[in-house]
Amino acid sequence: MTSSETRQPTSGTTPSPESTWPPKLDGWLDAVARRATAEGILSSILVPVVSALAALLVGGVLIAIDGVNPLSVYHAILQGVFTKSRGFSYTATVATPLVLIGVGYALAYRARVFTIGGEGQYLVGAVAGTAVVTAGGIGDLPRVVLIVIGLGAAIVAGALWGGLAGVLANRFGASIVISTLMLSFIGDSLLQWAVRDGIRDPESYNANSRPITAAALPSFFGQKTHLGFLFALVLVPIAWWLIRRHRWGFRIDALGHNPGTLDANEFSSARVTLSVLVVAGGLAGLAGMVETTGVNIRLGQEASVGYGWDAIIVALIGRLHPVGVLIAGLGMAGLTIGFESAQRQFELPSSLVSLITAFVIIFVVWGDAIAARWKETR
Amino acid sequence: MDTLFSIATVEAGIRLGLPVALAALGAIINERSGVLNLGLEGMMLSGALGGYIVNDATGSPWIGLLAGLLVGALTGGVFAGLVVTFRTSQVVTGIAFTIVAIAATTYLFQLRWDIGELPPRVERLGMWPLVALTLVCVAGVWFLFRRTTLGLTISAVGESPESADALGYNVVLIRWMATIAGGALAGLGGAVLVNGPLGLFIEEVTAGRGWVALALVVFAGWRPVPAVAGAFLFGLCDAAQLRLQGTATEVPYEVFLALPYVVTLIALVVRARRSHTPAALGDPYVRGAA
Amino acid sequence: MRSVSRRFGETVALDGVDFEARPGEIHALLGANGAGKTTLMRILAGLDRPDTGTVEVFGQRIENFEPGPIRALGVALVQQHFTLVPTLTASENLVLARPEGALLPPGRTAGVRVQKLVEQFGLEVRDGVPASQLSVGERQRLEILRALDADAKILLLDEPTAVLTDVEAERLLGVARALADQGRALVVITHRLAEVEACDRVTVLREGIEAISDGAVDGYTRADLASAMIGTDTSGTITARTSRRTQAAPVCLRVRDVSLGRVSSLSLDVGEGEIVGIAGVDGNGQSELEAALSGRSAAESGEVSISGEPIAPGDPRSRRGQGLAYIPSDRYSWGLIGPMDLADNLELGRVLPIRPNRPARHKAARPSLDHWDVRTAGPHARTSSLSGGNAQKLVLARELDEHPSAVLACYPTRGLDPEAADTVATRLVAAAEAGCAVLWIGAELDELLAVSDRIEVLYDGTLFGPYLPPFDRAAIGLAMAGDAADRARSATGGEAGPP
Amino acid sequence: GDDGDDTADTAPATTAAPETTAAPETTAAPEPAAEAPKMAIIYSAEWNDGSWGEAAFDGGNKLLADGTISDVVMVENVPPGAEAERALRDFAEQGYNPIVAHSFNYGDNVKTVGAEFPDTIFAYAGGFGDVAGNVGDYDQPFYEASYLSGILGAGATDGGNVAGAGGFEIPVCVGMYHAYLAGARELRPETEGSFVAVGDWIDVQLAKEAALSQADAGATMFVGCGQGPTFGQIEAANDIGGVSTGYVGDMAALGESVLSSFVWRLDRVFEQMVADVAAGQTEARYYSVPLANGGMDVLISPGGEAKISQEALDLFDQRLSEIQDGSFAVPFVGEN
Ligand SMILES: Nc1ncnc2c1ncn2[C@@H]1O[C@H](COP(=O)(O)OP(=O)(O)OP(=O)(O)O)[C@@H](O)[C@H]1O
Ligand SMILES: Nc1ncnc2c1ncn2[C@@H]1O[C@H](COP(=O)(O)OP(=O)(O)OP(=O)(O)O)[C@@H](O)[C@H]1O
Ligand SMILES: [Mg+2]
Ligand SMILES: [Mg+2]
Repeated sequence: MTSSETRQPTSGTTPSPESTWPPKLDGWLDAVARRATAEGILSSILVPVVSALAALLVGGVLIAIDGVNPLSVYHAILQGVFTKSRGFSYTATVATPLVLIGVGYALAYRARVFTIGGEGQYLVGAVAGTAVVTAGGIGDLPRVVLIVIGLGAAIVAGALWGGLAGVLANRFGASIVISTLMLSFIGDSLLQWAVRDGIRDPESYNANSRPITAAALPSFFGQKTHLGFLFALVLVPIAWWLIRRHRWGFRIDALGHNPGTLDANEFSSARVTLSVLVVAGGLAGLAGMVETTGVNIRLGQEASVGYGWDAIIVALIGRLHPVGVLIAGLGMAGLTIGFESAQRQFELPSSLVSLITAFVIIFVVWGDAIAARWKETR
Repeated sequence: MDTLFSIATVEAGIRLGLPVALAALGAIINERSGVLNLGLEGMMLSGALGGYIVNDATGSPWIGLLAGLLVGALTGGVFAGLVVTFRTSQVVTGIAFTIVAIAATTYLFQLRWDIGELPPRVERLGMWPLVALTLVCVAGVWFLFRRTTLGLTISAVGESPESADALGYNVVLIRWMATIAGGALAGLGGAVLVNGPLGLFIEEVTAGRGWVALALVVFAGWRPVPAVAGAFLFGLCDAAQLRLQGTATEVPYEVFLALPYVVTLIALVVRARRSHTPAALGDPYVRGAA
Repeated sequence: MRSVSRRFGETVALDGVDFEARPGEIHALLGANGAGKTTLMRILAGLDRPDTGTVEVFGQRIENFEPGPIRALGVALVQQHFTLVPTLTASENLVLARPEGALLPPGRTAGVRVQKLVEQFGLEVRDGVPASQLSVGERQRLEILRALDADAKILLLDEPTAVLTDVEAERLLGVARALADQGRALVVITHRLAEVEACDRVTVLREGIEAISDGAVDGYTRADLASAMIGTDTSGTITARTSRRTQAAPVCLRVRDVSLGRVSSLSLDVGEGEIVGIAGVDGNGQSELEAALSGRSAAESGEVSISGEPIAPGDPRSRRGQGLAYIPSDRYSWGLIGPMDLADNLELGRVLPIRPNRPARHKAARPSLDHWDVRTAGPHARTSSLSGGNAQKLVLARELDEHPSAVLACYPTRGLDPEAADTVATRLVAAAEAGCAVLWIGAELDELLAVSDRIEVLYDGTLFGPYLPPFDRAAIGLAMAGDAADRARSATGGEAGPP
Repeated sequence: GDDGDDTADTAPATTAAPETTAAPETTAAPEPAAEAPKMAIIYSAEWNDGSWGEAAFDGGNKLLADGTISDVVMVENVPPGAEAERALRDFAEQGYNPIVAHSFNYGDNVKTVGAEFPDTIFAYAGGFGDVAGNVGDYDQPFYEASYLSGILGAGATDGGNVAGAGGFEIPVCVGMYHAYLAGARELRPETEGSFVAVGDWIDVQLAKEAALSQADAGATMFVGCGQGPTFGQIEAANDIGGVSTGYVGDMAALGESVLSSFVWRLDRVFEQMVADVAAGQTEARYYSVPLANGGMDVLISPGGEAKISQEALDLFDQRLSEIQDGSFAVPFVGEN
């Protein structure tokens, strides 16, 4: 068998003379994860909400400095999400890739597999899926078939891109944070080449793929929201069930808590690492294709809008729990939509808006850290 | 083809490599102490803006460089406060930090030069003083890790913080210092970009050089000399790539965009476990938790 | 140290302990696992702070419990676990501990410093290779050298001999004596009563309270100390088996020419119903043997099989299917998942593709927990909340409940109190008597003597033996110290049988 | 205007006027007719780029100041794709008409949203006559100005080749380069040239090195396309003492090498759209305002004239008037 190749780099040879208990932890992440399982649902909601509010407060000062009344801006944000006719469907649309990628991240982070490669997997998935559905001779297939093979190709491509990081980690001990970061940049270059040359629409003036109209995702509930949101909604309970009731979910958690024990008693931790990277990659790839076929008409140079990065934050704020990811994804999407709307209304500088959104992220992370420390000292 | 193998190509490679080399040196100090710095791009960009504004105000590119260094150090301090003292996730904080820096520099830049005002050209430094500066920095970093107790201490903190702690070293303080130093060099790199032969700032002027620098650090196995050599190598690749476009060679230029990252991945694989990754890279330190 | 107390949550590690170390003396600190010895020393070294109580060093009251200033007063602690920086060489580790200015000394000067220390104290270490490549003994010696290099007036040694051979341990105590004679104060933590005799004074801790406080060593017999440690009169060993197997049984666990790391070409058979003890000092290949036999790592060559079927490395579920139970040496690294609940831990290795819901899982776990007397709040409790003994019982419950055909038990009593250790041993003996092949890798010879049908000594990756009952304790002890290996080496034929 | 003396045009004052912020002028503007159209513009980068973005910003504000429109709303940094569609739709719903999407990457987005609002006129910067129903396109006849710059460039240098650069190899950029080369060849037929795609629209340093590599190969005349590439070309020309060209905006301030710039008079383009809307039109057009119709001003930088040979200046004037009266058409070559 191939087991000698897949075994953990550290196993066996240099055991510690003393058992360390509890095992070394990334304290902050552990605090986050622990709260997801047991202690205080309240604090898991309270901390991010209070932190986000604090960030918005600071943002409000900046808005006021810019000469606009922050209260009316925040009012416009709420309006943009809750009262504008398409507020909800926009929010759902933006949340879709965030949740799809975020659930993948959540699974990986539960296993303490620190991938940050969602963006690259998303792009690679979009490129592969688009390549397949815009390939010559395939356009005559029925729409359903086209959609399925397009999404399938995207999932496979994303999974391979993620799996590559897993193979590098298992075989060569390459750091997953670093390799997935590299693979994200490489994925972007791949996209640039693909739309400029590889799968370019020869008719198009600009660097674009052919239109994917034949494989466009239908919308559902007669809404502006495309079917992809349904995928995200379905994925959440599936992921939850996997974590709670499936062997694979058990292994993921076991890997996160103690790879040595998993290895010695249940399953090769290297293979669980690989599998979780493959699944997270596949979900990110799916997100890429869902966005291309659900929202856009074709794949262009600007396909990288950063969902793969934002989803990291969504996964963490969502406490690595699928339901949490859904809520955080919707929250983040709502913030995006609301700010967009307010930005249009008040003609705010775009840099100010991105500054405030970035503050929200930092404050939430910071708030978590403060809460964790406070818990520690008690 | 003769233009390809000319002194000019080499010089172009050096110019392109300088800012990246400095940022990579910063990241080395920073990461050898165990702090992963995904905020590097943001620190570079902050240093670039700081250097530009001060150069514009004082008319001295050297003071501009100093300002870039200080602004970089300041960003390093803020980052250290979050990840070292508050022990926030280094990955998320780093990414968010870069987002903040891009937004903040754009915002400030636009606040300073409103629409309709072209950003002024500032006094510039030639390539050779900057080469000298970079060589001084690389020698300094090399010296720090090879010849000084402080360097040994930083490495020890990145390798085994509990050991350093038990010996009475202040892990938090050393990580603070290393992160500030890392930010300072990254900021200097940004300032060198705008106060060097370019003499200009525009939004996101660093254009991803911080990420290349991060890749280089891994590629170089956290050693200063290979990192700087790598920076110049990639600079040379870019310079050559631009010169190749006229000729018949049809390598897509996206290959060159991806080159630093591909080579880093290959380096991760080829040098496998000898990659000298600081063992505690990315782990916050809490006494007694291990 | 005066009435020092320290609590960790519910655990009271120290409860009003007084402690003194005097110049020119070696002070032995004894206590069962978890008695609070390490905590006391960590406080004295500034790595931890007392909740109440005071600490004075040379008459100076410590207010600021930080390692730096206390080191400066001349207190050096050699911790129970290694604190060398693994990537640095011996000389670099020394420089890190006591820099001579802002610049590093040139390579040669640093090397000379190591050499001087080695000669001065007779503790041999290699320079020029990263500490991670040194042997356990070398690392321990380097730790001590590093402490001595600081010219410590008060030297605290936390279980320095635990990983050393007897010969090495004896040498170390000799060094300790020489240091005391130079006027230093030494504190040595140990579990070996024999070593106490080489000390001047003794303090015994039991559950955070002094059972013997600062007594002269001469005033106590070993039995006194042992009973002070464990609080009963039993001398702390496991009840010996009344009957042993004598006939050869059909081979169940077969090890053929296995090589991995330090272990080279090792062969061994364990028959059905037989307990084979592997004696030896830690670091002679036990961990590699454990890794290879448990299937955690693939052997570099050779084969392990159960009833003729080879064990597939990296596939614990099939190992379990073949009937090999595995009690790991380090239950927290290889046996249990602390943050998961007890029921989940019982399921390890036999999780169904689709698991029942949580209440059903908890219900299913209950009988097993009751049967093994795992004292806990219930199947929903986090495994990390278990005490050492109960954690071990949980491992046993999982591993032995399915009537395995072979058991690989690695230090199964490590960290347990005598009563718990006895329970574990009894259960393993019962398993053997039910026909199970048991391979018991142990460190405490008395324990192995009590339970084994046959003992082999592992020294430097090679087995010496077998030794059969009635056991010759002295011969086995010598073999553990490498005597048998020496003789085998000198006799070219390589005759390594029992005397 | 000290610089805009060569175009037969009305008010070149807008080109470098910093005082064009929207808010104060909204109130100060002559009271517009209540039914004057409201215009919206979205852009994929920042307005404050001294070039493409600023041209639209100025154009919109000029119409507002003129009272041609009653309101203008402008949003920057809207990436093409979903967000662009949200912005377009929002503006259409609020009754903005016409709606301008100021990047060639918005094509799909305007078509999608345009189909939902058949009574609103949309236009995007496609630049190749991509018109369908209420969705129009507007021209970027930069190559015409570039041709004239080429004449000036050749007249200000003793020899050497033409260097063209763009972020990517897109027709507008390539067309500018070829027109410049053709202009230069009018004076010096032996002139050669090269075009380089930097691979990025914002990386100035890389762009400058690209230009320097062309200088090494003998270029003395530089023409850039896109902010980063243009800044890079100008910087390189400054360094080697060559001549360069400002791109969509007066860039004389960026260095002594900037011989001429051209300003894109987008108010002229927007005017056409607004006029269509005011006339109740719902069919969009290819809004083309070539140089001949005042769609662009070619500005010779202060002090630039002194460097240019009289022959070149004469030819420049001649070609300019020929272009304006339609007797000469600058050839467009969109592919390299
Ligand atoms: N950081 C900590 N957090 C919680 N409990 C702790 C901590 N450190 C020690 N303890 C507990 O305090 C008690 C005393 O521990 P200590 O390490 O001092 O024992 P010891 O006498 O050195 O034991 P051993 O012989 O096993 O080394 C134990 O119950 C231990 O679990
Ligand atoms: N590092 C630790 N962190 C938190 N709690 C701990 C730690 N170590 C021990 N404990 C707690 O302290 C209690 C006593 O643990 P310890 O292992 O010292 O028990 P013990 O007396 O040795 O029991 P046993 O005889 O079963 O081994 C347990 O309830 C355990 O949960
Ligand atoms: Mg201890
Ligand atoms: Mg115990």
